[in-house]
Amino acid sequence: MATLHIVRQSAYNTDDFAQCLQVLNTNDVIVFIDDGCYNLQHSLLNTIESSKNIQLQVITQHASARAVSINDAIFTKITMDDLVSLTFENDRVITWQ
Amino acid sequence: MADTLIKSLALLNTKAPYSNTAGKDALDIALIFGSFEQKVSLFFQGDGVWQLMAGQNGSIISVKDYLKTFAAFEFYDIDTIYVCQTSLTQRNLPANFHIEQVQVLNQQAFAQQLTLHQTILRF
Amino acid sequence: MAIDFNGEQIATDKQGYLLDYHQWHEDLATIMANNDAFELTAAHWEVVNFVRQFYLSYNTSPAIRALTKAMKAEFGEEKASSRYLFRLFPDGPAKQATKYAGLPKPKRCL
Amino acid sequence: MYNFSCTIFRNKTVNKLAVMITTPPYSNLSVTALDYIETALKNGVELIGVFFYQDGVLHADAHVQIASDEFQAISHWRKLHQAYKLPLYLCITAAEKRGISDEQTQNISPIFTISGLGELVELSTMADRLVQF
Repeated sequence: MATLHIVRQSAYNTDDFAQCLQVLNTNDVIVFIDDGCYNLQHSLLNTIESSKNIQLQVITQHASARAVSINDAIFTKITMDDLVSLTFENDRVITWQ
Repeated sequence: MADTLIKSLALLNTKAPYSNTAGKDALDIALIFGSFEQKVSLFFQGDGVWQLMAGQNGSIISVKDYLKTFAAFEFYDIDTIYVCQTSLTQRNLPANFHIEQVQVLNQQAFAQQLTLHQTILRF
Repeated sequence: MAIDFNGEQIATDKQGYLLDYHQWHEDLATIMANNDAFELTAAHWEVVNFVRQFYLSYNTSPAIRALTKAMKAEFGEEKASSRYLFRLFPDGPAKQATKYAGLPKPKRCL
Repeated sequence: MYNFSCTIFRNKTVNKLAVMITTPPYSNLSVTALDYIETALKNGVELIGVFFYQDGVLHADAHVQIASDEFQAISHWRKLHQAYKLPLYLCITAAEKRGISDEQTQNISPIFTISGLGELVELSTMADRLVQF
Protein backbone atom coordinates (compact mmCIF):
# COMPACT_ATOMS: atom_id res chain seq x y z
CA MET A 1 0.00 0.00 0.00
CA ALA A 2 2.79 2.41 -0.86
CA THR A 3 2.53 5.95 -2.14
CA LEU A 4 4.73 7.50 -4.83
CA HIS A 5 5.72 11.06 -3.92
CA ILE A 6 6.86 13.21 -6.83
CA VAL A 7 8.78 16.17 -5.41
CA ARG A 8 9.14 19.05 -7.88
CA GLN A 9 10.09 22.03 -5.71
CA SER A 10 13.15 23.12 -3.80
CA ALA A 11 12.69 22.95 -0.03
CA TYR A 12 14.77 26.11 0.20
CA ASN A 13 11.91 27.89 -1.56
CA THR A 14 8.67 26.19 -0.55
CA ASP A 15 7.24 24.00 2.18
CA ASP A 16 6.26 21.25 -0.25
CA PHE A 17 9.02 18.80 0.64
CA ALA A 18 8.55 19.34 4.38
CA GLN A 19 4.85 18.58 3.95
CA CYS A 20 5.66 15.50 1.93
CA LEU A 21 7.82 14.19 4.77
CA GLN A 22 4.92 14.71 7.20
CA VAL A 23 2.71 12.20 5.39
CA LEU A 24 5.25 9.46 4.66
CA ASN A 25 4.23 5.91 5.38
CA THR A 26 6.33 2.77 5.49
CA ASN A 27 7.74 1.68 2.10
CA ASP A 28 6.78 4.90 0.31
CA VAL A 29 8.88 6.07 -2.63
CA ILE A 30 10.12 9.63 -3.10
CA VAL A 31 11.24 10.70 -6.55
CA PHE A 32 13.02 14.03 -6.91
CA ILE A 33 12.42 15.70 -10.26
CA ASP A 34 12.64 19.28 -11.58
CA ASP A 35 13.66 21.69 -8.78
CA GLY A 36 13.06 18.88 -6.32
CA CYS A 37 16.62 17.85 -7.24
CA TYR A 38 17.90 20.78 -5.18
CA ASN A 39 16.82 18.87 -2.06
CA LEU A 40 19.45 16.15 -2.39
CA GLN A 41 21.59 17.66 0.34
CA HIS A 42 18.85 19.29 2.37
CA SER A 43 18.93 18.69 6.13
CA LEU A 44 15.28 17.61 6.02
CA LEU A 45 16.49 14.32 4.54
CA ASN A 46 18.02 13.48 7.92
CA THR A 47 14.59 13.54 9.53
CA ILE A 48 13.40 10.52 7.56
CA GLU A 49 13.28 7.57 9.94
CA SER A 50 15.25 4.65 8.54
CA SER A 51 12.65 2.26 9.97
CA LYS A 52 10.18 3.54 7.43
CA ASN A 53 12.20 2.02 4.60
CA ILE A 54 11.66 4.96 2.27
CA GLN A 55 13.20 4.68 -1.22
CA LEU A 56 14.80 7.86 -2.49
CA GLN A 57 15.13 8.19 -6.26
CA VAL A 58 16.22 10.92 -8.63
CA ILE A 59 15.77 11.48 -12.33
CA THR A 60 19.43 11.67 -13.34
CA GLN A 61 18.86 14.08 -16.24
CA HIS A 62 17.06 16.58 -14.01
CA ALA A 63 19.86 16.57 -11.43
CA SER A 64 22.63 16.71 -14.05
CA ALA A 65 20.99 19.67 -15.77
CA ARG A 66 21.19 21.51 -12.45
CA ALA A 67 24.76 20.46 -11.64
CA VAL A 68 23.46 18.58 -8.62
CA SER A 69 25.55 15.54 -7.82
CA ILE A 70 23.83 12.36 -6.73
CA ASN A 71 25.14 10.35 -3.83
CA ASP A 72 24.78 6.75 -5.01
CA ALA A 73 24.78 5.46 -1.46
CA ILE A 74 21.54 7.31 -0.73
CA PHE A 75 19.71 7.82 -4.01
CA THR A 76 18.74 5.55 -6.88
CA LYS A 77 19.30 7.11 -10.28
CA ILE A 78 16.31 6.67 -12.54
CA THR A 79 14.96 7.76 -15.94
CA MET A 80 11.55 9.00 -17.04
CA ASP A 81 10.74 5.41 -18.08
CA ASP A 82 11.22 4.37 -14.48
CA LEU A 83 8.98 7.17 -13.20
CA VAL A 84 6.16 5.99 -15.46
CA SER A 85 6.70 2.48 -14.21
CA LEU A 86 6.65 3.62 -10.56
CA THR A 87 3.28 5.29 -11.19
CA PHE A 88 1.74 1.85 -11.56
CA GLU A 89 3.92 -0.09 -9.13
CA ASN A 90 2.71 2.09 -6.26
CA ASP A 91 -0.88 2.36 -5.14
CA ARG A 92 -1.25 6.11 -5.46
CA VAL A 93 0.67 9.20 -6.46
CA ILE A 94 1.02 12.61 -4.82
CA THR A 95 2.68 15.41 -6.76
CA TRP A 96 4.36 18.00 -4.55
CA GLN A 97 4.52 21.09 -6.73
CA MET B 1 -11.30 -7.73 -5.72
CA ALA B 2 -10.80 -4.66 -7.85
CA ASP B 3 -14.52 -4.23 -8.29
CA THR B 4 -15.15 -4.00 -4.59
CA LEU B 5 -12.80 -1.06 -4.21
CA ILE B 6 -14.69 2.20 -3.95
CA LYS B 7 -12.81 4.94 -5.75
CA SER B 8 -12.28 8.02 -3.72
CA LEU B 9 -10.58 11.34 -4.15
CA ALA B 10 -8.52 13.20 -1.57
CA LEU B 11 -8.04 16.92 -2.09
CA LEU B 12 -4.99 18.09 -0.22
CA ASN B 13 -5.28 21.82 0.44
CA THR B 14 -2.00 23.55 1.25
CA LYS B 15 -2.47 27.22 0.35
CA ALA B 16 -3.90 30.09 2.37
CA PRO B 17 -7.27 31.18 0.99
CA TYR B 18 -6.99 34.62 -0.54
CA SER B 19 -3.79 35.40 -2.44
CA ASN B 20 -4.23 32.70 -5.06
CA THR B 21 -7.10 30.62 -6.41
CA ALA B 22 -5.83 27.21 -5.28
CA GLY B 23 -8.41 26.80 -2.51
CA LYS B 24 -11.29 27.83 -4.75
CA ASP B 25 -10.06 25.60 -7.59
CA ALA B 26 -9.93 22.64 -5.20
CA LEU B 27 -13.37 23.51 -3.84
CA ASP B 28 -14.86 23.48 -7.35
CA ILE B 29 -13.46 19.99 -7.85
CA ALA B 30 -14.86 18.86 -4.49
CA LEU B 31 -18.35 20.16 -5.33
CA ILE B 32 -18.44 18.55 -8.75
CA PHE B 33 -17.25 15.18 -7.43
CA GLY B 34 -19.91 15.45 -4.72
CA SER B 35 -22.54 16.29 -7.33
CA PHE B 36 -21.59 13.18 -9.28
CA GLU B 37 -21.89 11.08 -6.13
CA GLN B 38 -18.17 10.37 -5.99
CA LYS B 39 -16.54 9.98 -2.61
CA VAL B 40 -14.33 12.96 -1.82
CA SER B 41 -12.41 13.93 1.31
CA LEU B 42 -10.74 17.21 2.10
CA PHE B 43 -7.36 17.42 3.80
CA PHE B 44 -5.83 20.65 5.10
CA GLN B 45 -2.09 20.86 5.67
CA GLY B 46 0.48 23.66 5.87
CA ASP B 47 -0.99 27.08 5.09
CA GLY B 48 -4.10 25.26 3.88
CA VAL B 49 -5.31 25.21 7.49
CA TRP B 50 -6.01 28.93 7.23
CA GLN B 51 -8.95 28.06 4.96
CA LEU B 52 -10.71 26.55 7.97
CA MET B 53 -10.14 29.21 10.60
CA ALA B 54 -13.22 30.90 12.05
CA GLY B 55 -13.85 34.63 11.86
CA GLN B 56 -12.53 35.35 8.36
CA ASN B 57 -14.25 37.80 6.02
CA GLY B 58 -12.83 38.00 2.53
CA SER B 59 -15.35 40.62 1.46
CA ILE B 60 -13.40 43.23 3.44
CA ILE B 61 -10.64 42.87 0.84
CA SER B 62 -12.96 42.26 -2.13
CA VAL B 63 -12.43 38.53 -2.25
CA LYS B 64 -15.49 36.52 -3.16
CA ASP B 65 -15.76 34.63 0.10
CA TYR B 66 -15.80 31.05 -1.14
CA LEU B 67 -15.11 29.81 2.39
CA LYS B 68 -18.82 30.33 3.10
CA THR B 69 -19.51 27.51 0.66
CA PHE B 70 -17.84 25.04 3.07
CA ALA B 71 -21.02 25.24 5.18
CA ALA B 72 -22.95 23.66 2.26
CA PHE B 73 -20.81 20.49 2.17
CA GLU B 74 -23.63 18.37 3.62
CA PHE B 75 -25.65 18.93 0.44
CA TYR B 76 -22.76 17.55 -1.60
CA ASP B 77 -22.19 14.55 0.70
CA ILE B 78 -18.78 15.84 1.68
CA ASP B 79 -18.36 14.81 5.28
CA THR B 80 -14.75 13.78 5.72
CA ILE B 81 -12.63 16.83 6.47
CA TYR B 82 -9.26 16.40 8.10
CA VAL B 83 -6.80 18.96 9.38
CA CYS B 84 -3.21 18.31 10.36
CA GLN B 85 -2.51 19.01 14.04
CA THR B 86 1.17 19.67 13.33
CA SER B 87 0.29 22.44 10.87
CA LEU B 88 -2.04 24.06 13.45
CA THR B 89 0.62 23.85 16.14
CA GLN B 90 3.30 25.33 13.88
CA ARG B 91 1.01 28.34 13.35
CA ASN B 92 -0.06 28.56 16.99
CA LEU B 93 -3.69 28.12 15.93
CA PRO B 94 -6.51 26.76 18.09
CA ALA B 95 -8.95 24.20 16.69
CA ASN B 96 -11.55 26.90 16.09
CA PHE B 97 -13.09 26.34 12.66
CA HIS B 98 -15.91 27.96 10.72
CA ILE B 99 -17.49 24.60 9.94
CA GLU B 100 -18.33 21.81 12.35
CA GLN B 101 -17.34 18.46 10.95
CA VAL B 102 -13.57 19.02 10.92
CA GLN B 103 -11.45 16.25 12.43
CA VAL B 104 -8.06 17.21 13.81
CA LEU B 105 -5.56 14.40 13.24
CA ASN B 106 -2.01 13.96 14.43
CA GLN B 107 0.64 13.58 11.76
CA GLN B 108 0.52 9.81 11.67
CA ALA B 109 -3.27 9.56 11.50
CA PHE B 110 -3.38 12.28 8.84
CA ALA B 111 -0.89 10.35 6.72
CA GLN B 112 -2.82 7.14 7.30
CA GLN B 113 -6.16 8.64 6.21
CA LEU B 114 -4.59 9.87 2.96
CA THR B 115 -3.70 6.30 2.04
CA LEU B 116 -7.38 5.34 2.08
CA HIS B 117 -7.84 7.28 -1.16
CA GLN B 118 -6.96 6.11 -4.65
CA THR B 119 -6.44 9.56 -6.11
CA ILE B 120 -4.81 12.51 -4.38
CA LEU B 121 -4.77 15.97 -5.92
CA ARG B 122 -2.88 18.73 -4.19
CA PHE B 123 -3.68 22.43 -4.37
CA MET C 1 -27.34 44.82 -22.02
CA ALA C 2 -29.76 46.17 -19.46
CA ILE C 3 -33.34 45.91 -18.18
CA ASP C 4 -35.36 49.05 -17.63
CA PHE C 5 -36.76 48.75 -14.11
CA ASN C 6 -38.56 51.62 -12.32
CA GLY C 7 -36.67 54.09 -14.47
CA GLU C 8 -33.34 52.46 -13.58
CA GLN C 9 -31.09 50.55 -15.98
CA ILE C 10 -30.21 47.17 -14.49
CA ALA C 11 -27.15 45.72 -16.20
CA THR C 12 -27.29 42.11 -17.41
CA ASP C 13 -25.09 39.82 -19.46
CA LYS C 14 -25.97 38.59 -22.96
CA GLN C 15 -28.25 35.86 -21.64
CA GLY C 16 -30.05 38.25 -19.33
CA TYR C 17 -28.44 37.30 -16.01
CA LEU C 18 -28.03 40.21 -13.60
CA LEU C 19 -24.44 41.40 -13.29
CA ASP C 20 -25.04 42.52 -9.70
CA TYR C 21 -27.17 40.17 -7.62
CA HIS C 22 -27.77 42.93 -5.04
CA GLN C 23 -30.03 44.71 -7.56
CA TRP C 24 -32.55 41.87 -7.57
CA HIS C 25 -36.20 42.50 -6.76
CA GLU C 26 -39.24 40.21 -7.05
CA ASP C 27 -40.82 42.49 -9.65
CA LEU C 28 -37.57 42.43 -11.61
CA ALA C 29 -37.72 38.63 -11.65
CA THR C 30 -41.19 38.84 -13.16
CA ILE C 31 -39.94 41.18 -15.87
CA MET C 32 -37.01 38.85 -16.64
CA ALA C 33 -39.40 35.91 -16.92
CA ASN C 34 -41.75 37.91 -19.15
CA ASN C 35 -38.85 38.72 -21.44
CA ASP C 36 -38.29 34.97 -21.81
CA ALA C 37 -42.06 34.36 -22.29
CA PHE C 38 -41.91 32.31 -19.10
CA GLU C 39 -44.52 32.36 -16.37
CA LEU C 40 -43.53 32.15 -12.73
CA THR C 41 -46.14 30.29 -10.70
CA ALA C 42 -46.14 29.86 -6.93
CA ALA C 43 -44.25 26.59 -7.38
CA HIS C 44 -41.59 28.38 -9.41
CA TRP C 45 -41.30 31.12 -6.80
CA GLU C 46 -40.71 28.54 -4.10
CA VAL C 47 -37.64 27.31 -6.00
CA VAL C 48 -36.44 30.76 -7.07
CA ASN C 49 -36.55 32.05 -3.51
CA PHE C 50 -34.93 28.89 -2.21
CA VAL C 51 -32.06 29.09 -4.70
CA ARG C 52 -31.51 32.75 -3.86
CA GLN C 53 -31.48 31.98 -0.14
CA PHE C 54 -28.99 29.16 -0.78
CA TYR C 55 -26.71 31.57 -2.63
CA LEU C 56 -26.93 34.21 0.08
CA SER C 57 -26.05 31.61 2.73
CA TYR C 58 -23.27 29.77 0.91
CA ASN C 59 -22.00 32.14 -1.80
CA THR C 60 -22.65 29.56 -4.50
CA SER C 61 -25.61 28.43 -6.55
CA PRO C 62 -26.48 24.82 -5.85
CA ALA C 63 -25.85 22.16 -8.48
CA ILE C 64 -28.98 20.14 -9.18
CA ARG C 65 -28.19 17.31 -6.78
CA ALA C 66 -27.31 19.68 -3.95
CA LEU C 67 -30.49 21.63 -4.69
CA THR C 68 -32.70 18.57 -4.39
CA LYS C 69 -30.93 17.52 -1.20
CA ALA C 70 -31.35 20.93 0.36
CA MET C 71 -34.99 21.19 -0.77
CA LYS C 72 -35.74 17.84 0.77
CA ALA C 73 -34.90 19.21 4.19
CA GLU C 74 -37.10 22.25 3.57
CA PHE C 75 -40.08 21.01 1.55
CA GLY C 76 -40.06 17.22 1.97
CA GLU C 77 -39.53 14.29 -0.36
CA GLU C 78 -42.15 15.18 -2.97
CA LYS C 79 -40.45 18.33 -4.21
CA ALA C 80 -36.95 17.03 -3.76
CA SER C 81 -36.49 15.36 -7.12
CA SER C 82 -34.76 16.53 -10.24
CA ARG C 83 -37.83 15.37 -12.20
CA TYR C 84 -40.01 17.82 -10.29
CA LEU C 85 -37.50 20.62 -10.82
CA PHE C 86 -37.03 19.94 -14.52
CA ARG C 87 -40.79 19.93 -15.00
CA LEU C 88 -40.87 23.43 -13.53
CA PHE C 89 -37.76 24.63 -15.36
CA PRO C 90 -37.44 22.73 -18.63
CA ASP C 91 -34.21 24.49 -19.61
CA GLY C 92 -32.62 23.21 -16.42
CA PRO C 93 -33.34 24.38 -12.88
CA ALA C 94 -29.74 25.41 -12.24
CA LYS C 95 -29.77 27.71 -15.27
CA GLN C 96 -33.30 29.09 -15.10
CA ALA C 97 -33.98 29.40 -11.38
CA THR C 98 -30.67 31.17 -10.78
CA LYS C 99 -31.48 33.62 -13.54
CA TYR C 100 -34.81 34.71 -12.06
CA ALA C 101 -33.23 34.70 -8.62
CA GLY C 102 -30.85 37.37 -9.92
CA LEU C 103 -27.77 35.19 -9.42
CA PRO C 104 -24.67 34.88 -11.62
CA LYS C 105 -24.90 32.55 -14.59
CA PRO C 106 -23.77 29.07 -13.49
CA LYS C 107 -20.32 28.09 -14.65
CA ARG C 108 -20.14 26.46 -18.05
CA CYS C 109 -17.84 23.80 -16.79
CA LEU C 110 -20.63 22.13 -14.82
CA MET D 1 10.56 -1.98 -24.74
CA TYR D 2 9.29 -1.91 -21.17
CA ASN D 3 5.97 -3.27 -20.12
CA PHE D 4 4.39 -0.97 -17.59
CA SER D 5 1.29 -2.91 -16.81
CA CYS D 6 1.32 -4.03 -13.26
CA THR D 7 -0.86 -6.84 -12.08
CA ILE D 8 -2.01 -5.77 -8.67
CA PHE D 9 -5.43 -7.34 -8.74
CA ARG D 10 -6.02 -10.81 -10.06
CA ASN D 11 -7.02 -10.71 -13.72
CA LYS D 12 -6.85 -6.98 -13.81
CA THR D 13 -4.10 -5.03 -15.45
CA VAL D 14 -3.53 -1.63 -13.96
CA ASN D 15 -2.29 0.69 -16.65
CA LYS D 16 -4.98 3.21 -17.48
CA LEU D 17 -3.56 6.66 -16.91
CA ALA D 18 -5.05 10.15 -16.80
CA VAL D 19 -3.02 13.32 -16.28
CA MET D 20 -4.02 16.72 -14.99
CA ILE D 21 -1.88 19.67 -16.14
CA THR D 22 -1.89 22.77 -13.92
CA THR D 23 1.38 24.41 -14.97
CA PRO D 24 1.68 26.96 -17.83
CA PRO D 25 3.44 26.39 -21.18
CA TYR D 26 6.22 28.87 -20.40
CA SER D 27 7.33 26.86 -17.37
CA ASN D 28 9.94 24.13 -17.60
CA LEU D 29 7.58 22.06 -15.44
CA SER D 30 5.55 21.55 -18.63
CA VAL D 31 8.54 20.04 -20.40
CA THR D 32 8.67 17.41 -17.70
CA ALA D 33 4.93 16.79 -17.98
CA LEU D 34 5.20 16.31 -21.73
CA ASP D 35 8.20 14.05 -21.32
CA TYR D 36 6.30 11.94 -18.79
CA ILE D 37 3.26 11.68 -21.06
CA GLU D 38 5.27 10.88 -24.17
CA THR D 39 7.25 8.24 -22.30
CA ALA D 40 4.03 6.65 -21.07
CA LEU D 41 2.54 6.61 -24.59
CA LYS D 42 5.69 5.20 -26.18
CA ASN D 43 5.64 2.37 -23.69
CA GLY D 44 2.08 1.35 -24.34
CA VAL D 45 0.39 2.84 -21.30
CA GLU D 46 -3.27 3.50 -22.03
CA LEU D 47 -3.48 7.26 -21.56
CA ILE D 48 -7.19 8.01 -21.53
CA GLY D 49 -6.90 11.78 -21.46
CA VAL D 50 -5.14 14.91 -20.29
CA PHE D 51 -7.16 17.48 -18.35
CA PHE D 52 -6.01 21.12 -18.37
CA TYR D 53 -6.86 23.14 -15.25
CA GLN D 54 -5.64 26.31 -13.52
CA ASP D 55 -2.71 27.84 -15.46
CA GLY D 56 -2.51 24.61 -17.46
CA VAL D 57 -5.29 25.98 -19.69
CA LEU D 58 -2.79 28.45 -21.17
CA HIS D 59 -1.52 25.54 -23.30
CA ALA D 60 -4.72 25.87 -25.33
CA ASP D 61 -4.23 29.53 -26.22
CA ALA D 62 -3.57 29.66 -29.96
CA HIS D 63 -2.27 33.22 -29.56
CA VAL D 64 0.65 32.22 -27.36
CA GLN D 65 3.95 32.85 -29.09
CA ILE D 66 7.18 31.43 -27.83
CA ALA D 67 10.48 32.36 -29.44
CA SER D 68 11.50 29.72 -31.98
CA ASP D 69 14.67 28.82 -30.10
CA GLU D 70 12.73 27.99 -26.92
CA PHE D 71 10.79 24.86 -26.03
CA GLN D 72 7.54 24.67 -27.99
CA ALA D 73 5.15 23.09 -25.53
CA ILE D 74 2.12 23.68 -27.69
CA SER D 75 3.48 22.06 -30.84
CA HIS D 76 4.47 19.08 -28.69
CA TRP D 77 0.87 18.68 -27.59
CA ARG D 78 -0.17 18.80 -31.24
CA LYS D 79 2.33 16.09 -32.09
CA LEU D 80 1.11 13.81 -29.32
CA HIS D 81 -2.51 14.53 -30.11
CA GLN D 82 -1.99 13.60 -33.74
CA ALA D 83 0.30 10.62 -33.24
CA TYR D 84 -1.70 8.97 -30.46
CA LYS D 85 -5.19 10.49 -30.81
CA LEU D 86 -4.60 11.75 -27.29
CA PRO D 87 -7.69 13.58 -25.94
CA LEU D 88 -6.84 17.01 -24.51
CA TYR D 89 -9.65 18.31 -22.30
CA LEU D 90 -9.84 22.00 -21.53
CA CYS D 91 -11.65 23.33 -18.45
CA ILE D 92 -13.51 26.13 -20.19
CA THR D 93 -14.24 28.09 -17.01
CA ALA D 94 -10.56 28.21 -16.09
CA ALA D 95 -9.79 29.13 -19.72
CA GLU D 96 -12.30 31.98 -20.00
CA LYS D 97 -10.96 33.42 -16.76
CA ARG D 98 -7.64 33.74 -18.59
CA GLY D 99 -8.93 35.21 -21.86
CA ILE D 100 -9.14 31.90 -23.73
CA SER D 101 -12.58 31.50 -25.22
CA ASP D 102 -14.51 29.73 -27.96
CA GLU D 103 -16.91 32.68 -28.10
CA GLN D 104 -15.28 36.05 -27.52
CA THR D 105 -11.68 35.75 -28.64
CA GLN D 106 -11.97 32.36 -30.36
CA ASN D 107 -8.39 31.57 -29.56
CA ILE D 108 -8.66 27.94 -28.55
CA SER D 109 -6.34 25.63 -30.43
CA PRO D 110 -8.51 23.05 -32.27
CA ILE D 111 -6.67 20.06 -30.81
CA PHE D 112 -8.40 20.75 -27.47
CA THR D 113 -11.83 19.50 -26.47
CA ILE D 114 -13.89 22.10 -24.64
CA SER D 115 -15.07 20.55 -21.43
CA GLY D 116 -15.52 21.04 -17.73
CA LEU D 117 -14.82 19.50 -14.37
CA GLY D 118 -17.38 16.78 -15.12
CA GLU D 119 -14.78 15.41 -17.53
CA LEU D 120 -12.28 15.21 -14.67
CA VAL D 121 -14.78 13.12 -12.71
CA GLU D 122 -15.09 10.84 -15.74
CA LEU D 123 -11.31 10.54 -16.15
CA SER D 124 -10.77 9.79 -12.49
CA THR D 125 -13.46 7.13 -12.59
CA MET D 126 -11.99 5.42 -15.64
CA ALA D 127 -8.29 5.71 -14.85
CA ASP D 128 -6.21 3.50 -12.58
CA ARG D 129 -4.00 6.50 -11.84
CA LEU D 130 -4.71 10.21 -12.13
CA VAL D 131 -1.43 12.10 -11.90
CA GLN D 132 -1.06 15.86 -11.47
CA PHE D 133 1.69 17.81 -13.23
